[in-house]
Amino acid sequence: MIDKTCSATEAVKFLNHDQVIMVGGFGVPGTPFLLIEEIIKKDCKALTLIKNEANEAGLGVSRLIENGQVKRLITSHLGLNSTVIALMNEGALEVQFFPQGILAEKIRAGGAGLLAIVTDIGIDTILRDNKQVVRCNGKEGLLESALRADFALIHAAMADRAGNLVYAKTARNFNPLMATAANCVIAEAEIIVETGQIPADQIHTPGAFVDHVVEIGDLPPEYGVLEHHVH
Amino acid sequence: MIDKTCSATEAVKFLNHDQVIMVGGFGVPGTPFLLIEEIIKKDCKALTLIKNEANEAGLGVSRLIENGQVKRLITSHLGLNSTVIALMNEGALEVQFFPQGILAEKIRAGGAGLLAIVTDIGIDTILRDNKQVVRCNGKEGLLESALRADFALIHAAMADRAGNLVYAKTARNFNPLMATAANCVIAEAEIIVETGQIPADQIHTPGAFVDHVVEIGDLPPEYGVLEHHVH
Amino acid sequence: MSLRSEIYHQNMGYLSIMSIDPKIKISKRAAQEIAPGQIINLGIGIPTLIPSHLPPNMPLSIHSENGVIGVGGSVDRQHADRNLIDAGGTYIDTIPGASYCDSALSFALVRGGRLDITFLGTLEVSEKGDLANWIIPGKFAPGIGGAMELAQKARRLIITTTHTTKQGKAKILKECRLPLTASKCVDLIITELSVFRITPKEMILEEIAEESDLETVARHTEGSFRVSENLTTF
Amino acid sequence: MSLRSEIYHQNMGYLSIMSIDPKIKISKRAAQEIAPGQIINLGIGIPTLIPSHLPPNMPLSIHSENGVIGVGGSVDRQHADRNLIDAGGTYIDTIPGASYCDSALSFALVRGGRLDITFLGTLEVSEKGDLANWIIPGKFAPGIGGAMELAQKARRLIITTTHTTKQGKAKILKECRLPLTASKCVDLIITELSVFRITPKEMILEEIAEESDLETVARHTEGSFRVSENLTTF
Repeated sequence: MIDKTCSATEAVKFLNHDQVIMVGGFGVPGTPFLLIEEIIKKDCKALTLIKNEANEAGLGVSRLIENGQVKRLITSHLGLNSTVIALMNEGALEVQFFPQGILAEKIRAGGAGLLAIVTDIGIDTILRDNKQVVRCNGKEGLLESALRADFALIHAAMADRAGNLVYAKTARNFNPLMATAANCVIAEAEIIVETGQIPADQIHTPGAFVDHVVEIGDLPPEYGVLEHHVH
Repeated sequence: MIDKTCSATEAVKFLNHDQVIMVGGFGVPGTPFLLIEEIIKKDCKALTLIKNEANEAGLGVSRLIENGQVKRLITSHLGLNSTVIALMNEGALEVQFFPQGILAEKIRAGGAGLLAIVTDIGIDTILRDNKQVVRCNGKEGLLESALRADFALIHAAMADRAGNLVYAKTARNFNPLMATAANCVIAEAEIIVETGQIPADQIHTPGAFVDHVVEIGDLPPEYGVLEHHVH
Repeated sequence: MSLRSEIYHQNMGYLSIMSIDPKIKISKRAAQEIAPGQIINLGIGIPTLIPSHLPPNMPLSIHSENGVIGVGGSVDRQHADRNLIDAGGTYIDTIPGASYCDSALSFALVRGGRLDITFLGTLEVSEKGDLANWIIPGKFAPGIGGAMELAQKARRLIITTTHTTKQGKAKILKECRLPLTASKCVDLIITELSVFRITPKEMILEEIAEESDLETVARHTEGSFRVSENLTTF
Repeated sequence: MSLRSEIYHQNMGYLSIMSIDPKIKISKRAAQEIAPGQIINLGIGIPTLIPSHLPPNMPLSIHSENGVIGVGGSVDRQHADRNLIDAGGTYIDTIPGASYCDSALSFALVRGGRLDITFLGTLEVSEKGDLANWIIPGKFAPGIGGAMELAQKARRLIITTTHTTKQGKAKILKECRLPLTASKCVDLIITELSVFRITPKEMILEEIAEESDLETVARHTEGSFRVSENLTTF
């Protein structure tokens, strides 16, 4: 039987300077904090990061950015992270914004081996500037090229040893998309079960897309409820 | 609570001549035989049909085609249906072929509100003829426009009253894609449970995409194992 | 000035204040736009107050773009689930029949035409229905998020906003000055003073707050509008 | 003619027949190309025989494009599940760890570069690695199915085919005459006579069947090839 489990350190062994890294998560849910911490330890520099947002100051990918490891951020919204916005405004971080669902589609297109998608989202806005316009059945659309990465860092609620993944609630978000779109896909999981124990119809990401599975063990506190978001 | 259950007859009430209809299924698994039978009863004509294949002679959508109700078929492969191939060769049926995964992506793109996808599949083949070529990051791709339908006919293993759907094994295939890509989405289900009974993480198609749910009742024989495919 | 005297609240941006909170007034009126069984998305701010004005047990699916269809409401610390937030980061619960999906399917619902109404706040809105609410160049540029897709592709886009900025400047303009979120996308503008309907031809004042009057509305609205022959109060 | 005399089997298309079935010979050799843990896709015909030659318990994922990753094998009537077939319509079972997916994700696996090997039969293949196996204009046009994607995007494409047509005509050509499935996509051609490797520069005869000889291979191969300095038999 295939066994893809390994330590976080082994999993990121070939991760290096100047690479492109996709990181799952939308806020805390689905953010692979353990794997991010491993990249901070490795201190790889000049990374291009693809993530929906930059978490919040002092947390998750924000720590990578604050640590000066990120050259470029491809994202959707930074509204909850004034630290990263400040770095962007200072010119210390290059940021490229996409509409959230278009960012998702670009990543998905990368995973699906497509060259691009064509969308009319933003067609009447400044997003049109410098973008290739494609006519399709008489309508104008913007060409949005596919995004792929060297590494995808994924957080799953459960994995089996073959890399089949299940996500929990809103921790799904970008994870299943990114899990298809990188040359090396690393999934951290809260629980690892024997292969065959997850009912096949309930698997969200087939193990065929996943290269390494890392068990998180006892959940560190950053995975918990953010007190300042409780109303 | 929302209750989308109704009879097959009610569900197809507004289905009419000249409409575009997507039908789920890959072979027998996932083919909505009950809903297809309802369209045969209605005898709507000049339909455009979108389906992976045409089932086999005398079965499923092949019956619709044999009954002269279909003007145009958008499909991937007809290898198991010489009856439909003969109708195509006679000119009685217009057929448009796409690579199977590209057909899936075109439908998905329709569901996702995209105008098109760009792919290099078939770029060096006769598929290139008469297609719009788009340059994307120095590579050439074919523009494949999104497909949508007036109706999508879906087969699910289980549904709840709110239209949440679960598929079984290889009966999933095109169903979840088509369930996003039509103005009216009708799902037949082998079992209908009360809303809330399907664990939310196990739902394949959210009810928000589904307009009507039809209970199949006792499964007619065409849903069963095809004896001539048993080796 | 009318008898219903207008008080400008510094740092509030609300006009024509009666005893009722303008946010309540706006969100209460907005709630009336929702039909049973619809799928809606609520932006941050005033839109989040809308569900509290709906009849109990009204069937409704609240979509949050981080991948949940069937939001219940916000929950307290005791009920907060670390895996269950809305797109604003608030801990929520769900209604029976709720489902989760990835970010691609979540926005497929929006762009594919399954979202009945988006309720959003705004910085500016034009008489043509153009919306500008995502960027103030050089000042405020946190990114796009879901705003463009929610604005451009919902079947109806309803803007719930204070009638003016905190500085008392008109938000309902002839033309947006800020970069657009989407053009010709707004169907209805609900403020504490008025309800405007936008058609392909014109902006129409359909309702006026009972605490306000036509003169007040006109003074604080830069965009041209026609007063409906069926003008009512709310 | 060599001592290993060549017998042309009418209606078989197999050459150089010994006691062993050529289909077995081809599929047995093809099985050696699979490394543990790989993800493979098997076309109809000879490719379906490949798994029977693999060591038992070799970890492997067989992908079938109708949405299953982890095919076991075909099953008898008693074990046939109405919801579980492969892309050819055969009732199958699955291995532990198998998963199901929709047709979009199934082909994302193929086009996204996760499929290690596709094994396909063919009508024609050229010395440059062009493949033609989906259409004979005016005669055979059942559609494309998954062939183009499987041929164009698998990490390796291995053609398992009889060396000639049933009529004894070469299938390994200088240029394909039929419309292509994909260009420059073939990595290896395994027939009952030979194993050819195709590089960007040339086609190389790497192995020759122990039942055959160079002259026989050359006579039935239209495409140009270089004989490897390390030519072996199989």
